Amino acid sequence: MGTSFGRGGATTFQQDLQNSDCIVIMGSNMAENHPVGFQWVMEARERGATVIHVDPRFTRTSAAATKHVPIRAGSDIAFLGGIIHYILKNDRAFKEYVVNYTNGPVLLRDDFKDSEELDGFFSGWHADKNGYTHETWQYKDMDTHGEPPDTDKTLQDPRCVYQVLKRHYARYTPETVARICGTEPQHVIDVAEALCANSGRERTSAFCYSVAWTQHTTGVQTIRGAAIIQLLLGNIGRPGGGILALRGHASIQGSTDIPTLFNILPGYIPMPHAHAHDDLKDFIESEGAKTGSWGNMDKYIVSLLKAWFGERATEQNDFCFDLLPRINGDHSSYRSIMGMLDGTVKGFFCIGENPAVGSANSGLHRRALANLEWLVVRDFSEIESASFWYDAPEIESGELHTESIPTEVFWMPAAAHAEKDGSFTNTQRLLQWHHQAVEPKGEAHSDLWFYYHLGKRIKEKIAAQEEPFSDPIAFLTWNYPEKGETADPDAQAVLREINGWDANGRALSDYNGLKADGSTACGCWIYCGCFKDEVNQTARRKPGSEQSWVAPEWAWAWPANRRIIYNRASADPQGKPWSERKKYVWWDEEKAEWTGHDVPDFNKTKRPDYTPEAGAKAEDAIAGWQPFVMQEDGLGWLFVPNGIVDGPLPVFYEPHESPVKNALYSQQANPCRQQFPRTFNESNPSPSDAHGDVFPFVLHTYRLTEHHTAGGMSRTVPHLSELQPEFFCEVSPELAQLRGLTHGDWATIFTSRAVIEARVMVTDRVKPMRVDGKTLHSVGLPYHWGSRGLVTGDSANDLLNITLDPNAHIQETKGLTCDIISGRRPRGKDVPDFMNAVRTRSHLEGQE
Amino acid sequence: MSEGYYGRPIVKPPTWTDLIPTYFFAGGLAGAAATLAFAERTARNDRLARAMIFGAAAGCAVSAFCLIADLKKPERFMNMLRVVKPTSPMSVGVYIFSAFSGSVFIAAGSEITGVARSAGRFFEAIAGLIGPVMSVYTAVLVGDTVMPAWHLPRKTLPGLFAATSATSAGAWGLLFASARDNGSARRLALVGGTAMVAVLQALHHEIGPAQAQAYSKGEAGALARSARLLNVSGIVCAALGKDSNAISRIAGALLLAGGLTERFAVYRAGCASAKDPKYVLEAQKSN
Amino acid sequence: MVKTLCLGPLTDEALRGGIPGTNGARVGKTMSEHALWPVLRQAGGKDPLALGSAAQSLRTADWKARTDGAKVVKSICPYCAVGCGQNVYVKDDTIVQIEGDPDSPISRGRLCPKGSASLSLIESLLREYRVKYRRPYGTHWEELPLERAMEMIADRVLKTRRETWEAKDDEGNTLNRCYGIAHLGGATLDNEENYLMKKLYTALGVVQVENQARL
Amino acid sequence: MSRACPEPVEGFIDLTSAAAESATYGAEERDRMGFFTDTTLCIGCKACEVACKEWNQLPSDGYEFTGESYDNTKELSGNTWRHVAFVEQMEPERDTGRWLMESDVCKHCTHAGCLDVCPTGAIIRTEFGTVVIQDDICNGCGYCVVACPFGVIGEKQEDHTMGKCTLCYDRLKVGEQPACAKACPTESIQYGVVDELRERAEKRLEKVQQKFDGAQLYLNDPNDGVGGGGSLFLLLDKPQVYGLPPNPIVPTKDLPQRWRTAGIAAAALFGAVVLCAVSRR
Repeated sequence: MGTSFGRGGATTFQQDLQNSDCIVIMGSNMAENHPVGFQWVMEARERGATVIHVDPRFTRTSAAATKHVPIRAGSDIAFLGGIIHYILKNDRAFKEYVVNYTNGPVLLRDDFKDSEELDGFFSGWHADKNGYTHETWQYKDMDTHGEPPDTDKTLQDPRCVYQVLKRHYARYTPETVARICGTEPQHVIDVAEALCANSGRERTSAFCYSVAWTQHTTGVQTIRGAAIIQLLLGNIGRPGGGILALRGHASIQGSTDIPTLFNILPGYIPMPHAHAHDDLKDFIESEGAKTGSWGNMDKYIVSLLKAWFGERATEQNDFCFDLLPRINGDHSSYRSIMGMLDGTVKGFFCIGENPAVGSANSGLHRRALANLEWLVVRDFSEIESASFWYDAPEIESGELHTESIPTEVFWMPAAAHAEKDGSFTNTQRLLQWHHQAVEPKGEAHSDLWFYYHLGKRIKEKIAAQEEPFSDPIAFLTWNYPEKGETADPDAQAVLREINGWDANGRALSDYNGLKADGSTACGCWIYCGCFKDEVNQTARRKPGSEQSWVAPEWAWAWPANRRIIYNRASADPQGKPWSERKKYVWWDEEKAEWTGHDVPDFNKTKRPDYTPEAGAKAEDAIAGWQPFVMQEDGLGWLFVPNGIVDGPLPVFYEPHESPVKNALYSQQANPCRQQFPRTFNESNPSPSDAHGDVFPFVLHTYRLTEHHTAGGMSRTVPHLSELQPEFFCEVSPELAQLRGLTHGDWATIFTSRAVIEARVMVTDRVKPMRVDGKTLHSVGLPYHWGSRGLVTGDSANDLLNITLDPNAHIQETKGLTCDIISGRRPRGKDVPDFMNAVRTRSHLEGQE
Repeated sequence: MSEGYYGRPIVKPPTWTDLIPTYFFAGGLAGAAATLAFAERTARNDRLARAMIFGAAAGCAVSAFCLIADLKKPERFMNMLRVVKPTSPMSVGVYIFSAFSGSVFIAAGSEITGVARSAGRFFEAIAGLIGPVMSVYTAVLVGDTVMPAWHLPRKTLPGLFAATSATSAGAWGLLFASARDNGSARRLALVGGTAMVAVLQALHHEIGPAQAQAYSKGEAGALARSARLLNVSGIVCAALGKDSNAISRIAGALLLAGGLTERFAVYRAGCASAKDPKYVLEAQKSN
Repeated sequence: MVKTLCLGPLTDEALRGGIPGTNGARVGKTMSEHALWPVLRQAGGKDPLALGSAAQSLRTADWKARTDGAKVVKSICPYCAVGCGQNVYVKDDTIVQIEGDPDSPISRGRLCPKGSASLSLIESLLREYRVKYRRPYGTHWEELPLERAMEMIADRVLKTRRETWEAKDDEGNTLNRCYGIAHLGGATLDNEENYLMKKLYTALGVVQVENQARL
Repeated sequence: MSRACPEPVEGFIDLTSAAAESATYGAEERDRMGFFTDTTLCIGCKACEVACKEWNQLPSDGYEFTGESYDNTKELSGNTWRHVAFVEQMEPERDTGRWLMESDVCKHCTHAGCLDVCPTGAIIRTEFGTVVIQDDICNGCGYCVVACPFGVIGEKQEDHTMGKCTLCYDRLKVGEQPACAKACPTESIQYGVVDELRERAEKRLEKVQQKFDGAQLYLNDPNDGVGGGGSLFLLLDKPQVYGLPPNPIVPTKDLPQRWRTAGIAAAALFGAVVLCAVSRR
């Protein structure tokens, strides 16, 4: 979404779903995984909204929806393409919105070639580098950076984005899409029509998605597909519209905003790159933008450096920019795992996460953990990532031996949420403070305590001895008030640093107050304002019943407490609401400011007819009718010229492992996908390969309401464990018959990575698909189990392969291939024998 | 899919153990025995009266044990006396049983020790009068449940309990009194035993063939068939063995076993009618 | 007279059995009324069938929600990202209940099964409270004092950092990083925790910092 | 005040209506409270089951995979006071269908069999018109178990008393709603004054009847065999599909006749004994 609209967060908030006239839930099992958020979908349904669930399985979400459309796992881009095809072919786009708020009218370079012309590739493909260069994807005549591009407001020019889009999607007809997705053409038409009928001035539609979109080798492009639909139909920035990303962990949005991610610094500032950024100036020039909010990159990065290095960061020393480490490629967790296997990564912190059962190809992860020098695991109980050295399946099978595992393991007890102060950022970008209720028992401490005291110790040690490159540690500001006997650092003080302060040390009230001269400090510019007026805004708890439905005084949302972002688009170009029914933010001519139910996501006093002067910088370069203030051109991007590696438009590719051939292009899978071919991470052959029929069934993994992720927070809880006590696989009666599977009995499921067993759940809710004239069966696996806890079982993640989306480096878990047979799996030494036979059968020995 | 919800019971079978049918047996025996004791005493047949009051006492002792031991919290047995609940046959039954067994124990104690003879006779009379209620109230108790096999035979189940009690009491007399003295007991056993067969027939008729399966199939059916065999042979022996102590005793033993088995048959039928939802569904269809 | 009518074995347990939070506080009227043998209360006329008040025990009469009078601490559910509001009820430094916060405009007091089980998560019998240590090639867990563990971890970090420090790449570009340490986790943690982690790791030169956002 | 007017049942049972029983609390009597469980809103999340167990501090009922759709709780029991039933009804083409989900609970009947038969007074009608087992009194006789037409009550294995939903009596006393209703994310479980819930249920049925085939109310009729429930349900199929009795009747309904028949049988027994004793001479 970042590439389409400018920010990576959900564009709307959960309560706003009640205003939707049509909700499409796709790539998400919202009723099961976000039941409490789902109340707003039910609210909309009861008000008469159409609720559509597009999903391979008939789930609890499908049961509550007004329509369920089954499609094959991994065919989402084709389905979304079918909707776009329908909108364009029948001229159903919200033209006024498209012409003014999106880059639909913008002309592209003449040398741009679409994937339709190059059989699955765009222009700029370099087979030798397995990647694209982006020059040909640029706007026409944009050699001078920052000048407004050429446009055709009639949308007729064959080089304009709108026409390019039309040609790109010409082949995604309902019939073709239905053939790819294994569904009926009428379903495609019905969903498209429901969206079109419920969009426009008077009505709005929303999309909800989760990891069944992101966990694909084409994850980012799938979301792009929805973004294109929502921009064409004019549903972004408006009440009841938007795209709601539903995230699965309490602070997963927060851990991206304040990233525990390799490639960004707080507030989505890129990590400096080894080649590109020599000094601060270079960095700001190459990573910032001239126009739009990223035009203020200097203010954001300098304030961050001031927050981190305090007095030691001065204009003379580039505010210590040189002290930041540099990245030079992918350093995501899967890369680190390979590093552990190769011996380059020696120490590992595993904090509230359980890769030994929770990560894709968890067997490979366990082997990696067994090759470390030291490992720190912090959790509530002894999870599989701490116990692998004596109870991993590989120990049982004799592939690993406890006595030969060098890893030194520190397991440390962590504090639970009610035992510490802090804030979570939820799925709608809302920071909510949770207060400490009791002290944690024994040696349990918050992770804040752990990192604070670890940092303190390291700083002391550095002061006492010679270390290479000790300055960043020595200079690092690390002064937080300590509380009580346990010397817990004050979490509010940390939040205040995140918020930042001005030259006088007063808490800043929003990011417009940030300076590039080193007079302000701010730990995360998008969170600036969360400690406004020296008040912890995230702890605000004015009851929802005592305020408007937007509830602006409950906690605090980034950016600047806005609940729907890009909300300038809820008014027409002149600043008037599109309709009375969908009124949200509008221009008040009398007061000469933007006003409405939410904080306007726009310069409050910028007139709707404001036209930037030539050479205007940053936000001044955004016109009064351009709602997407983060983008350089202030527009929603139907076509993405920058910031995405695998193409400016979504293209349908088969999953990395698929039992069928790509019906649209001879290019089978995403050519840019990131692969890690090696022993224990072999890929199942797909049809174009030899032996593509060895793994004939589609495998996908998912969660159940009753458990949480890999089970670390639910398999220890009796009241949850009893509700779903055993690992099971969901199969259709047809597949059960084909493979002789008995309901309630055991089945053995295997890929080229692993073999596991599960109880069989034969259900009519799973339907074999007809894909391109061929019957396709699927095996569904909830992935909550492991070797420890009140209820145990094999880990579905053992089966997965590590192959990633090239943009987000997210693995494909929602569409792989497998085989299934009746009965229990081999045990002990028989496991490697079985796996060798499987690998031989699929001729994988030489794959490394 | 099986009937109802995955074939699961709609109503719950009893949490009771086999002590409960044993109680029905012992309590029923005690009730009828006390009445026979009273009747024989009035008829000046002290020997049979003595055997019967001891039979009643033995039945009461077993009953008391079964009742208390079957509680999941026996230490709270006394909570039964917290309230008097006319809506609860068990509450009513507890007071019936208390009055009855109290009277029986006094009468039997007096009979053994010779102490307070007149009081003993008085309480024996009381026990004799309460006896039939003691024998039959358990039919109300089980009838007042939602087990179709117990709930539906509204008219016949008390009769079955009365007949079974009579048979068992008579059998006790056959077993523990000499052929010379046990004429009344023999007649009671014959009348009761015959009535049992007839009432069972009527019971099947009352609840209809679908519901009667609870009585005729499975463990309940097997028990019922055994009970019938025991009863019929007991009746034959009782009829033939008028002058033989040995045959009388055999008859007594057969009929006691038959009565006990019949109690278990009825008990199991009730459980079976709860475990398979078809009985509840069938019953509520016709309602 | 009343005393003799108290059926010892019947009411003893009821008298003793207080539930947490009620502290045996009993109003005189309740005491005398409920201590009376229920049969007599029945005879009193209001409830002749003993289906209502006459059969009520003393404990029942005093029975009140354990959250009554507890301190309410405002919290947020630790499971998924819906962000439901939670009220944590505390008595005598112990959490007695966690349930939905009706004030939250997102959740309106509701919780899913996981959120509803938050207290069981915190109080899980499988939770542990002492550091455990497994030495290289070890076959069992050992005890290790927290202080010692912290010291050892700090030493390991610096040692690995020293050993795997990358100042420049092959082409002479600055790297300034430690490639021998990696981190995983953060999506279940607080923003403040993520912030300190990222800050410390970046200062250490650790770039391989990742969390569930990608998983 | 809740004054449902049930059809008179014979004999002394006339007196046993929820209202009459609540009235024994005199001035402390409250409106009759209950549940309306609207299955058209249920998403089968089982929050009710967990919230109930957390509040009432009930243990798990064991970790057994049933294969009965997503229901591993199986039934209401001594330790499970809310139970979500799952019934899969897919259309023949299987693109769509219904997945029925229903959160079952104690019905808090107007004529409650368990309450009637409890010999110790452990089960009482409260001032809220609800039916509660007092676990400090219950001696585990088990009579209530077999007197419940819905199979609600079971033994609590740890303390050997019988257990079932109390409608969170302790919470009601301090003005809180029951834990399950509070947790329910989609308002499938609604708590309120029974009379109002009945009205709401009627209106809701009217609204959903066109949309949901087979929608029907369950236990909303004060003239049914249990005098109507304190827990009402809106179902999408026949009650038995969810494991509910289609036509439940309180077992005590014909108790007076039973005593009468038993009296005749006892008299016959007495007569038979006397006859046997007399016929010798």
